[in-house]
Amino acid sequence: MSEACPDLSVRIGSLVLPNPVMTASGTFGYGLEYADICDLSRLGAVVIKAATVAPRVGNRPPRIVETAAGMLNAIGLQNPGADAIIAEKLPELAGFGVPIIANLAGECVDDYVLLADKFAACGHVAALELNISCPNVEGGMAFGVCPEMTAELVGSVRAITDLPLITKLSPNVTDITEIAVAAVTAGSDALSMINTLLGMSIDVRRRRPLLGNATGGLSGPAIRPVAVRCVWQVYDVVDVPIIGSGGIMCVEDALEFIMAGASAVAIGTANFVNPLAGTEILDGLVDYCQSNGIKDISEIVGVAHG
Amino acid sequence: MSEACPDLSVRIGSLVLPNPVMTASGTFGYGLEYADICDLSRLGAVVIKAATVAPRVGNRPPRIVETAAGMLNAIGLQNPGADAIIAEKLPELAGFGVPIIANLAGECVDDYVLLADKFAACGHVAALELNISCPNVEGGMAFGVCPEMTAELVGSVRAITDLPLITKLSPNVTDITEIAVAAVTAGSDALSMINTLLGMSIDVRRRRPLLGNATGGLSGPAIRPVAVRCVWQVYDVVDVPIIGSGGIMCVEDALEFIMAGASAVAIGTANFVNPLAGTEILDGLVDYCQSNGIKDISEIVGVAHG
Amino acid sequence: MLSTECELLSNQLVAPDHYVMQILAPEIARASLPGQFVHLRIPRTMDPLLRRPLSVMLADKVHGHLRLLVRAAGRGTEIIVALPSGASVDLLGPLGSPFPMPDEIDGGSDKDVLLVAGGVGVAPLVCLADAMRSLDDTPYIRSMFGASTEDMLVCWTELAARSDEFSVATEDGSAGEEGLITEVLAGQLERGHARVVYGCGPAAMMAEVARMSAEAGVPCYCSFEQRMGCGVGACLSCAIGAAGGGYLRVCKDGPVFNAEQVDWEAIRDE
Amino acid sequence: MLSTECELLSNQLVAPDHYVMQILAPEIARASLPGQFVHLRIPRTMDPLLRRPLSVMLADKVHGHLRLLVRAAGRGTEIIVALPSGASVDLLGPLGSPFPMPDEIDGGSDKDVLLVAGGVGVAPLVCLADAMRSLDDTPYIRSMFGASTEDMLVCWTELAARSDEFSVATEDGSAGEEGLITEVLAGQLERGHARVVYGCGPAAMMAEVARMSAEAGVPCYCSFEQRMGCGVGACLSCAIGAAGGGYLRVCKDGPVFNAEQVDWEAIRDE
Ligand SMILES: Cc1cc2nc3c(=O)[nH]c(=O)nc-3n(C[C@H](O)[C@H](O)[C@H](O)COP(=O)(O)OP(=O)(O)OC[C@H]3O[C@@H](n4cnc5c(N)ncnc54)[C@H](O)[C@@H]3O)c2cc1C
Ligand SMILES: Cc1cc2nc3c(=O)[nH]c(=O)nc-3n(C[C@H](O)[C@H](O)[C@H](O)COP(=O)(O)OP(=O)(O)OC[C@H]3O[C@@H](n4cnc5c(N)ncnc54)[C@H](O)[C@@H]3O)c2cc1C
Ligand SMILES: Cc1cc2nc3c(=O)[nH]c(=O)nc-3n(C[C@H](O)[C@H](O)[C@H](O)COP(=O)(O)O)c2cc1C
Ligand SMILES: Cc1cc2nc3c(=O)[nH]c(=O)nc-3n(C[C@H](O)[C@H](O)[C@H](O)COP(=O)(O)O)c2cc1C
Ligand code: FES
Ligand code: FES
Repeated sequence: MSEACPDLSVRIGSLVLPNPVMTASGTFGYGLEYADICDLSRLGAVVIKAATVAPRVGNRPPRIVETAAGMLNAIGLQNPGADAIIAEKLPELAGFGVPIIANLAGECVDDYVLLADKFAACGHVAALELNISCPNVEGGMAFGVCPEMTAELVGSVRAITDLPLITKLSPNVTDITEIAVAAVTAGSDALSMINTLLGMSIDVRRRRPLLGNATGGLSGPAIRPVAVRCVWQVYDVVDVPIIGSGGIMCVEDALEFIMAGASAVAIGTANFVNPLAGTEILDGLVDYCQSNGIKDISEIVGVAHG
Repeated sequence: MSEACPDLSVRIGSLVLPNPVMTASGTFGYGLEYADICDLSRLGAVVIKAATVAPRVGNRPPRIVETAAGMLNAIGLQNPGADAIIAEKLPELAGFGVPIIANLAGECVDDYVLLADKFAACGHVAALELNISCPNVEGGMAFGVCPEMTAELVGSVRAITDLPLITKLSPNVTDITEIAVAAVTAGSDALSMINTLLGMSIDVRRRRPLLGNATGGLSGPAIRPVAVRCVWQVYDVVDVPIIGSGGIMCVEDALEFIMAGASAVAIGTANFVNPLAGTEILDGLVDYCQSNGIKDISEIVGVAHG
Repeated sequence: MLSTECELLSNQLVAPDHYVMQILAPEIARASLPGQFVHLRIPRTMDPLLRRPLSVMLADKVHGHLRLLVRAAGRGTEIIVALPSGASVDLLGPLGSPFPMPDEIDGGSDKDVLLVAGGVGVAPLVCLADAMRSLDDTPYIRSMFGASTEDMLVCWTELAARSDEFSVATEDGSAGEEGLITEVLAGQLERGHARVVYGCGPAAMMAEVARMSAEAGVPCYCSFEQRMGCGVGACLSCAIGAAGGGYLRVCKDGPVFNAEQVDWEAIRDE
Repeated sequence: MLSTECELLSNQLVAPDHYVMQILAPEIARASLPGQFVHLRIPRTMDPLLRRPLSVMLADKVHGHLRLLVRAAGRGTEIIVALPSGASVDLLGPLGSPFPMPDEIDGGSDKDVLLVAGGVGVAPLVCLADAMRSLDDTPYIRSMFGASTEDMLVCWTELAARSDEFSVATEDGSAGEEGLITEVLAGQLERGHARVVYGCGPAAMMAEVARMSAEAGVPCYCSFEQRMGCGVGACLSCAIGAAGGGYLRVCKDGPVFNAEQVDWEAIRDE
C-alpha cells in the first residue's frame, strides 16, 4: 500500500484540472451559495448554472418533486443572463481559485456562439460546457437528439474559441454513441453525460401534473444505472475524456463511473442531500487510490472494460 | 359517495378484461409460482414470461442486481420454448380462470408470426403481447427502436390472427410516440409501456460489470417518472388503450398511470417485493372509485391531461 | 450554516398526525433566528432522498435544543415522524431570512404586534413571540390561532404563553370563535392599533391576512412554503411568484417575505 | 408459503458484522424445514427495495420463533442488521427445497453424517443438525466449522451442541486446526465411515467439499447462494449453472442441491 499522494489530475483538451470531482451544472448555483459550508478551492471545477443570452425567469412552480431515489426538476433555465453572470458572479467565484466551467444554453447556433464569445472574453472561465440536452425548455433538446445538429453546433463554437469545449449529452436518445461521435468529430474536447431523463409525476389528489411545467428532468441515484451504461457505451467509441454524472452520492458511485470510462465526475443532486458530497468524494478517491496502490487515477479509468 | 361496485372492466380490441390490474411479463412466471399465495382468479390478466420459438437457456449469472429504488435484470429470455409452455404451463394456469396474455419474443418477423400462430391455436390465450423491446438479447431491441420495423412486424402478425394484439414499447428511444403511432397504424389493438430502461452497474471491488451480461434492464420505482411520461406522451397521439407499467408499487402509483392515460396497469417488480401487490392494488382501485364517486374507471383515464 | 448529524432527543405525538421533535443541535440552536428553518434528512437512507424544510419552533440556546413541530403531510414526513427517540437526524441550518423584529419596521412603537397562525404555521410564530419577549422593548403581542377543529390547535399553549392576548377560532366552533381566524384578525385590525402583522399558515389564509393588512395600511410579513431542493439558494427549485414579475427563492430570499413582495395571484393559482 | 409482517424480538451482535435476529413468526417457524430460507424485507421503505434471502438457523416451533444469523455483507444487510428490536420485518417463507434427511439418502444407515460449515454457512447446518437430533433414528453427527479466525466461528456453540463430534479449523490457527476446514474433512472422509456430506459456505469451499466427497464416493448436498428477485421460482434471476448445461433456480430448485446437479466450473467463474 502506497501512502504517497496519488495523481488525481485530469486533462480536458488544454486544461488540466487538479482533480476529477466537479459539481454538476444547476445543482451548485454559482458556487457562492455553498461557499460558507464547502471549501470551494478543493473542487476540481465548479460548473455553473446554465447561462442564456438574455435573462430568463424560469418555469412556473412547483419546479421540483421527489421521486423514488430521485427527483424531477423543471427549473426552466432561470438565470440573469450571461452579462449579469459575468459581471456579478464570476469575479467573486474566481476569487476562490477553483476552475470555473460555464454551462451554455441557447435556442440556436448563434446563441451558443455569442455565449461562447462572451465567456471566453471574460477571462474567468476555464472551459465551456455546451448544454444541448436540457429537457425543460421548449426545443431545448433538439440539438442533443440529432447528430447533424450536434455537429453543426459544436463546430460553430469550436471555430470561434480555443477554450476547451465539453458537450453535455442527453440520455433521451435511441443511440447516445451516435451523438457522442458527432460532437467529438466536430471538435469537442470532452463529453459530459448524462443530463436528466425526461420524466413526469402526477398529483393524484389534484388529478394533474405535479410540476408546473408538466414534464421535468429526472436526476439522482434512480438514474445511475442508465448513466453508467451511457458512459460505458460511449467510452468504447470516443477518445476524449468523459465527465460522468447521474446519481453519484458517494465515492463508490464515483468509482463506478470511472471504471466504466469516466475521467472525471460531476456531482449533482447529491449536493442537495449533502453539501459536502463533492469534497467527501474527493477524500474518498484519495483513500481508494492509496489503499489500492494506484499512483495515477487514470490507471482505473475504463478498467471495467477488461 | 357511492358504495355501488364500480365498473373496472377494460376493453382491449375484442377482449374485455374484468379489471385493469395485470402482471407484467417476466415478473410473475407462468402465474403458477404465485398460485398458493395469490388468488390468481382476481387478476385482470396474467402476462406470462416471454416465449420464444425454441427453448432458451438465458444469460449467465449474476442476472440481477438491486439499484437505488430499482433493479437491473438480464435474464436473457430463459424459457422452455413456445411448445413446452403451451403443453405444460397454460392448461394449468387456464384452470384458474384468469385471462392469459402471451408475451412473444423473436429474432425476426417470421418468429413472431410463428409464435402468434402457435399461441392462437392453443386456445388458452386471450391476447398476444409483442415484446419488441427486450434489451437483454443481442438485437432484441431492433424492432422497438425503429418505426418502420415495428410497423412491418405488427402488420405481419395482424395479418394472421384475430387475437387482440398488444405491442410492448421500449423507453430507450428518442421519440416513443413515433413507434407508438407506427404500431397502432399497423393494427395493434393496444400498447403496453414501458419495458425496462437499458442500464448497468459495476462491481467496484472486482472492477467489472456486475451482471453476467454487462448491461441489463432497469425496472422498479426508480423508472416510474419515465414510464408515466411515456404514457402521457403516447396518450395524446393514439386512440387505443395503453397498459401502463414501470415501478407501480401501490394504488397511488396505479392511479398516476391511469390519470396519465393508461386504461390498465401491469405490475412488475412489485411482485418481488410483495407477492400480493396485484390484488392489493385492485382492492385499492375499488376503494378509490367508491370513495370518489367514480362509477366507471374509464372516467379517470387520462384525466390529468385536463 | 452548518450540516451536522444530531440526536433526536424525543418525538411526541401532540395531535393526530402532528409531532413535536426535540433535537440536540447546539450550534444551530445558538445561531437560529425566528422564521428560519432547518433542512432535515435521515442519514444513510435514500427513502426519502432529499431533505425536508421545517421551521424552528423553539431554539433553546442554553441547552442547545431545537424544537420542531412536524405534520405528517406525505411520504417523507410520515417516515420522519416515525423516527424513535435516540435516532440520528441530519440537519442543515439555520437557513433562510428571519422575521424582521418590530423595531426594524416602521409602524409606530406604541402599537401592538399581531400574530396570525394557521395549523403548523404556528411553529415559526412561537419562535418569533419567544424572541420578542426577550427584547429590551417588548411589544404587546396579540396572537390569533385558527384551525379546522380544536384538535388541530397544535401547540397552542406554546403560543399563548408567549402572548399578551391570545384568541382562537375553529371552523367547527369546537374551540374559540366559530369561523375563520381572519374574522378575528378583522376585529383586531379595526381597533386601529396594529403596528405589524406576522402570519404563517395555509396560502389562502395568508393571502387574506395580507389583503386585510394592506387595506388597513399595516405592514405584513408572512412565512411561505415551497418544495425545496438545496435549501441554500443554489438550485432555484423553491420559486414563488414575485410581485413585480419573476420569482423569489423561498429558501434564501424567504421564507419570510413582506406581503408586498409576493404575487398572491400566482401563489393561489399554483 | 406465507407473506407476513413479524416482530423482531431481538437483534444481537455475535461477532464483528454478524447478528443473530430472533423473529416472532409462528406459521413460518412451524412450516420450515432445514435448508429452507425466508425472504426478508423492511416494510414501508424502498431502501432496500428487494427482499434478502436468509437461511433459517433455528425454528422454535413451540414458541413460534425463528432465529437467523445475518452477516452485514453490503448495503441491504447493513440496513437490516441495524434494525432495533421491536421493529417490523416482512417475511416471505419458508422457501426453497430443504436438505434431504439422511434416511432419504442411499448411503448406509450405520455410518456417520458429516456437516461442513464455513462462515455464515453454519446457519442452515445448525437447523439441519437440530432436525436430525429429533429423528427416531438419530445419526452420528460429525460437524466441522472453518473460518478465517476464531472471531468468525459465529454461533459455533449452536452447532457443537447439536453434534456428536465437532472440529474447528481457522486459517490463522487462532482456534482448532490451522488451515482450511477441507483438510479436516479429508481426514474424516479417509476414515471411510461417512454416509453423506452436507456443506454450506463460500463457493470455493463447497466446490472442494463436493470434489472430495465425489472422490470418496459419498453423497454430498450443499446449500447455494445467488442474488434473488422473487424467491419463488418466477423470475429466473437466481440461476446457477446446472451440470448438464442450462441453469437451476437457487430459490426453488434449491438452495440445497446434490453436488452432482451443479456446474462447479461455472460457479467458480462467476
Ligand atoms: C420554510 C419551510 C418551513 C416549513 N416548516 C414546517 C414545519 O415547521 N412543520 C411542518 O410540519 N411542515 C413545515 N413545512 C412543510 C414541510 O416541509 C412539508 O410538509 C414537507 O416537505 C412535505 O414532505 P412530504 O414528503 O411528507 O410530502 P410529499 O409527499 O412530498 O407531499 C405531501 C404534501 O406536502 C406538500 N409539500 C411537499 N413538499 C413541500 C415543501 N417542501 N414545502 C411545502 N409543502 C410541501 C405537497 O404539496 C403535498 O401536498 C415547511 C416548509 C417550508 C418550505
Ligand atoms: C438461500 C440463501 C440463504 C442465505 N442465507 C444467509 C444467512 O443465513 N445469513 C447471511 O448473512 N446471508 C445469507 N445469504 C446471503 C445474503 O442473502 C446476502 O448476503 C445478502 O442478500 C446481501 O445483500 P446486501 O444488500 O447486503 O449485499 P449487496 O450490497 O447486494 O452485495 C454485497 C455482497 O453480497 C453478495 N450478494 C448480494 N446479494 C446476494 C444474494 N441474494 N445471495 C447471495 N449473495 C449476495 C454480493 O455478491 C456482494 O458480494 C443467503 C443467500 C441465499 C441465496
Ligand atoms: C435542479 C437541477 C438543475 C439543473 N440544471 C442544469 C443546467 O442548468 N444545465 C445542465 O447542463 N444541467 C442541469 N442539470 C442536470 C445536472 O447537471 C446533472 O447532469 C443531472 O442532474 C444528473 O446528475 P445527478 O443525478 O447527480 O443530479 C440540473 C439538474 C438539477 C437537479
Ligand atoms: C426479472 C424481469 C424479467 C422480465 N422479463 C420480461 C419479458 O420476458 N418480457 C417482457 O416483455 N418484459 C419483461 N420484463 C419487463 C416487465 O414486464 C416490465 O415491463 C418492467 O419491469 C417495468 O415494470 P416494473 O418497473 O413494474 O417492473 C421483465 C422485468 C423483470 C424485472
Ligand atoms: S431550494 Fe434550492 S434555491 Fe431554494
Ligand atoms: S429468485 Fe426468482 S426465480 Fe429464483
